[in-house]
Amino acid sequence: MPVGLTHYLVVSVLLFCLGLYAMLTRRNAVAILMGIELMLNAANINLVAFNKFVAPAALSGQVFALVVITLAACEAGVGLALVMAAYRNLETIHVDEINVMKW
Amino acid sequence: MEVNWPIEIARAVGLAVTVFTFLAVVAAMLGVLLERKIGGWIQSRLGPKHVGRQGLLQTVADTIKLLQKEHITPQAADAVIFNSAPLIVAVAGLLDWIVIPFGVVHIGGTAIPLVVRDLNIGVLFFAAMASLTVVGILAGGFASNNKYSLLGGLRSASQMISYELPLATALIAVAMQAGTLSTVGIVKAQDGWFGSFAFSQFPAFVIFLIAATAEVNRVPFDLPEAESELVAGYFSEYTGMRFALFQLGEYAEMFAMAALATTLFLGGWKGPVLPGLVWFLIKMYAVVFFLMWTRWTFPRLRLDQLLNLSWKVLLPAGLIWILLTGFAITFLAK
Amino acid sequence: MLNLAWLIPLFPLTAFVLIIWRGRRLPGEGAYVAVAGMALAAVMSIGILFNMLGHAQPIDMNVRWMTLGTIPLELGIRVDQLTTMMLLVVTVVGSMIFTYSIGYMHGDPRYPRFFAYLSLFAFSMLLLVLANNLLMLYAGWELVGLCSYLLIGFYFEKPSAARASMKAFLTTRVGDFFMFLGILLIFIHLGTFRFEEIFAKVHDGALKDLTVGGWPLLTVAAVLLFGGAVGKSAQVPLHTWLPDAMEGPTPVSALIHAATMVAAGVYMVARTYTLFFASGGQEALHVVAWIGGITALMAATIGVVQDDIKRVLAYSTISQLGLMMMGLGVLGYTAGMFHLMTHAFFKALLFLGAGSVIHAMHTNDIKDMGGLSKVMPSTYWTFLIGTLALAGVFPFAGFWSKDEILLEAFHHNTALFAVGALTSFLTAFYMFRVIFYTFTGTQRSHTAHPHESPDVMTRPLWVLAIFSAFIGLVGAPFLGNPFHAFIHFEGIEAIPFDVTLALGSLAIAGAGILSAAAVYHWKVIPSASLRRAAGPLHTLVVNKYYFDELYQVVFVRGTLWIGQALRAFDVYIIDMLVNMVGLAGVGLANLYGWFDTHIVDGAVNLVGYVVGATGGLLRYWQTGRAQNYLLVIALGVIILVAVGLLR
Amino acid sequence: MGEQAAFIILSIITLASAVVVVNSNNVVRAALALVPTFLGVTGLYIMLQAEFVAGIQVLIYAGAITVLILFVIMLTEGGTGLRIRQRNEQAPLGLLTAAALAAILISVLTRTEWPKSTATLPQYTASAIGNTFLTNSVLAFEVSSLVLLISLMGAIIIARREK
Repeated sequence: MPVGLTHYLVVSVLLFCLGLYAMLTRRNAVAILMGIELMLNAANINLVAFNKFVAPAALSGQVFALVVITLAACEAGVGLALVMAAYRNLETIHVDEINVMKW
Repeated sequence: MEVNWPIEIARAVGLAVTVFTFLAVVAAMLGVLLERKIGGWIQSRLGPKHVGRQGLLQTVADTIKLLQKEHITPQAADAVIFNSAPLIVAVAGLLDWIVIPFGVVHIGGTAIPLVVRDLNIGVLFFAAMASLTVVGILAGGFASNNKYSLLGGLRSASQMISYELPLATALIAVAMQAGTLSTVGIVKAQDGWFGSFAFSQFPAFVIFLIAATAEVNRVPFDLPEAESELVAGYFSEYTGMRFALFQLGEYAEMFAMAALATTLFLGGWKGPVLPGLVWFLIKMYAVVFFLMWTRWTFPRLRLDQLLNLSWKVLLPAGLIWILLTGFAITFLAK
Repeated sequence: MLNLAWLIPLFPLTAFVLIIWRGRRLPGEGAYVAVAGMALAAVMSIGILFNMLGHAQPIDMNVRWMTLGTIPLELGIRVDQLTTMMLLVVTVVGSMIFTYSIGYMHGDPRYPRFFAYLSLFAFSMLLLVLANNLLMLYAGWELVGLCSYLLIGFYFEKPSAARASMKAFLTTRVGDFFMFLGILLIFIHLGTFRFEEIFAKVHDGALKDLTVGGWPLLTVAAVLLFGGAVGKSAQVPLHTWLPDAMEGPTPVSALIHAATMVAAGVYMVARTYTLFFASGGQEALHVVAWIGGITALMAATIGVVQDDIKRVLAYSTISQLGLMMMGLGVLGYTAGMFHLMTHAFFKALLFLGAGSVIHAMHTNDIKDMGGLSKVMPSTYWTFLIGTLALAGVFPFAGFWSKDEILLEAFHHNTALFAVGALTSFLTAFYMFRVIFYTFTGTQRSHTAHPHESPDVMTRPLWVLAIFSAFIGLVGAPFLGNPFHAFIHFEGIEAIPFDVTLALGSLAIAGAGILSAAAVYHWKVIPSASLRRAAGPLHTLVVNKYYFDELYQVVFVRGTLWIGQALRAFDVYIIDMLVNMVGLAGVGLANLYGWFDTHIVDGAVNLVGYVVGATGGLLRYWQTGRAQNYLLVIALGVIILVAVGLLR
Repeated sequence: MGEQAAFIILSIITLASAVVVVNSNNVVRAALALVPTFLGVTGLYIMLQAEFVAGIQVLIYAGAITVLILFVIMLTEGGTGLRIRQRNEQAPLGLLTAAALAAILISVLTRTEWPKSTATLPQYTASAIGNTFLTNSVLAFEVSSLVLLISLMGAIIIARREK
């Protein structure tokens, strides 16, 4: 059986759910960001795979994969800056301990 | 496009082994010797003199010594990361060589470039591999569980991330003029002595040389390993072969940068009379000599000066140069 | 060459900018730059003169500056014979005075600034002279006024100088206001600022039948314009600023208050002479002539009793300006302009000579001087030449021009001829009074140690002396009166030279000189007895006809009184109204405050309480942790997809 | 045959190291495990003939984002969090949810008939991507560059020490 679209999608789903798991359960904000990166990668695999198997001529899948990578870089930069700021001001990066807005 | 995977992998491994062995052993060892000799020459000393004729075998002796030494893993270190970090650096440094074309051979009228893989994203590949080194350095610096190592690792990370951008701008400008990302294609696009991009892309050349020096952590940008401040920075806890691997990775990286400079700006293997490989080596060693020259001439920069140079000088200059190149391509060439 | 005339004002302007910018770092601390700018302008002006003598056509150049609505505002220059003469006077006399200032102002703490102001002044004056429309002329006019303010108040540490500059500025502003009204009047009715178009339209009979408040419009406009000239040229009743303006440095007095700026008024009247000439029955010209005549005589009488050398010259200036106005008023267009030119040279000379004397003596009072002819020969001889020229002695410059004015007056208005003759007599008298007090006899001050001034000051004196001596020959009848051929007004017949009258005027001047000599040199008649004989007239003259006091009472006190009255109105009526409004507001606010605290706040508090209570119940649903929410979202997705699959 | 082998190896590398990322109690190890994950995904891209995307993936993800994450870890807690609880109290439920979602999604995927195309990708995609970016997808290009700029400024402002 040649490697087809579904195989890639399954890998992508597994990667996505691993990322989701990290997001749901990790306490460390940086670890949550890493989970998000995994999910974005999973989405990118989808985009590139669909591009190859469904619409090879248009290349929009690869284009949007690149856009997603760009946005991931932005997200990582801003997210990590937020983590830094939180660490400086609250001395913790555990999301369940950050509760200054809670009454 | 169907790919015959086993053959492909076997071919890659075979080429890699030969080329890497050559590079690792010959180029790096020769490089160390060269470095010490040139340093001695510039500082009016003799350099290594005792092992072999005129100290020619000094590096061999050093290597043997390093191989024999005990490998020590500090107790407080994170052993897995500590032990794998030199490998990352060395492998990333060697992977750069995949896209470097050394020359060209003529077989039955067709010219076959001497390159491991002529990737159509060659330059991008090079930049990607070069950027991997920093992961190893950061990991090594962290895993040593030593303040100096950690500081060296952090400095290295900020420095390499900062200088990757001007380096990329220089690469982009060249790729724009050549119209391709393939290294072979870029060499082919340079025609004759004055067709080499060192002339038409002079600002990019300058930016590339500065950024490359910083990227391989050499003086005057050697803050991550600054002996006098950080006791060799991220590899101060390393001994024996792993220390040698770090060194190997660095020298491989430095030679790779020199080779890329040769490919992108100096016309690669092209040149009259002599075979392509010889020309390539001449040019590459000229760049290597230049790098060594700067190392023994300039003092080290301060960290803020280093970052200012990258973000406030090189990056804007690179972006402006890309803009100008774009204008030139759009309005002058047609 | 004429096409490049617009460059002339730019030289001093460049000098001004350079000096303001670089100041003391320039060669000669800026002085050389200023002199160079002026000299270049002078060279170009001389070039233009030769072009005009070579019968070049006058030119009129325009550029559009901006458009206000549909009204185009233009910048333009006009170079004709009149302009050429003024350019020559301004630049040549200006160059001399600039050079002289290098020596006179030496060591002043604000030396570069002085030259910057001088250059700015020269620029403004040249702009005024070159203007081809009323708007630009007005701009130059006001700039000149500004420079005059700055330069009179140059020693602003002295309260008197500061006051004098203020006075000059405000007094001339009164005249400028009238002039502005005149310009607007003309513009509203003719729709253009350009002289050429205005003159053409007036010549074609426009405005002829229009009236303003029962007066013929043309006359009103001309008289309003003349109002500006009255202010700028210090005619009665706006002359009081000029004597006070002597607080400025002497070169400034020479440049602004003798040679050029005050001549701007005369120039303006000459420039717009068509309007005056066309006014019904030449009424406007009669106004000009009588104002000029009264000014001339009045200032001359005051000049006789002044002891301050610069004030004597100032009153002499007023008197001579009055004479020019009178000349213009009695249809002596050429004569007035001729006198303007000669006067510029010899009055500048006299002022600079006076400056030289003051430089040596450190006092202005002629009664403290005496016997200076031996100590300062150059100053003495040049001053004497200037005096002779002013007194109108053959063959010096003043003789020819003054004689022409008297000739015109004799032919057109005999009463004014008498005024002019009396003025001439008085002029000769008071000028030689100065000469005798200052240069002859023995020195009366024992503290001063006079010495001759440096070359950089005496050389301009000699140049101006040569001009003063011989410039009059351009109007000499035995040379064919080339000046008349150069500048004349279409429609006025030239009046032939009259030897008898010339001899008469010479005799009047001689009489003035002799009587001065009798009183002050030979002392045949003691001056004290003269004072007694004059009686109340002397008191009147010494107090300058009480003009300053009159203005003090009428305008200053009046303004203060009005201010007091307005203040009382403000304090007692307006403030009371405001206070009442305030009280009413406070009362209303109290009422509203009660409403606010008890009813509005009650409602708000009720809402708040209800929301708080509900929130207290609901807040247990909100953990505030994103991961909980995310889990719920994921579960929701699972349920949705599962439902979709099972359906 | 070789293709399947490559795919399986790459998938295993990717997923295994992703499991390390998710599971490791040592944040630094988790971050370092991101590198093989990303490289595995890169391999998948190469198999999908998206060389350019692969290059960018290595450059941005492995080279930049990982380093950034490591950097921040070292500036905040470093490796000191080993003895701290790394998971919150909803870990079992989260695991269950993720697994359920994976199962459901896979079942959906395998049932769906994708509208497959027989066309092939262009040989050299870099320039084609460039053209697409400046023609059809120019809006995405512009927006992402704007987002980049703004996030650059935002990151600087947020992370800067207040005076």
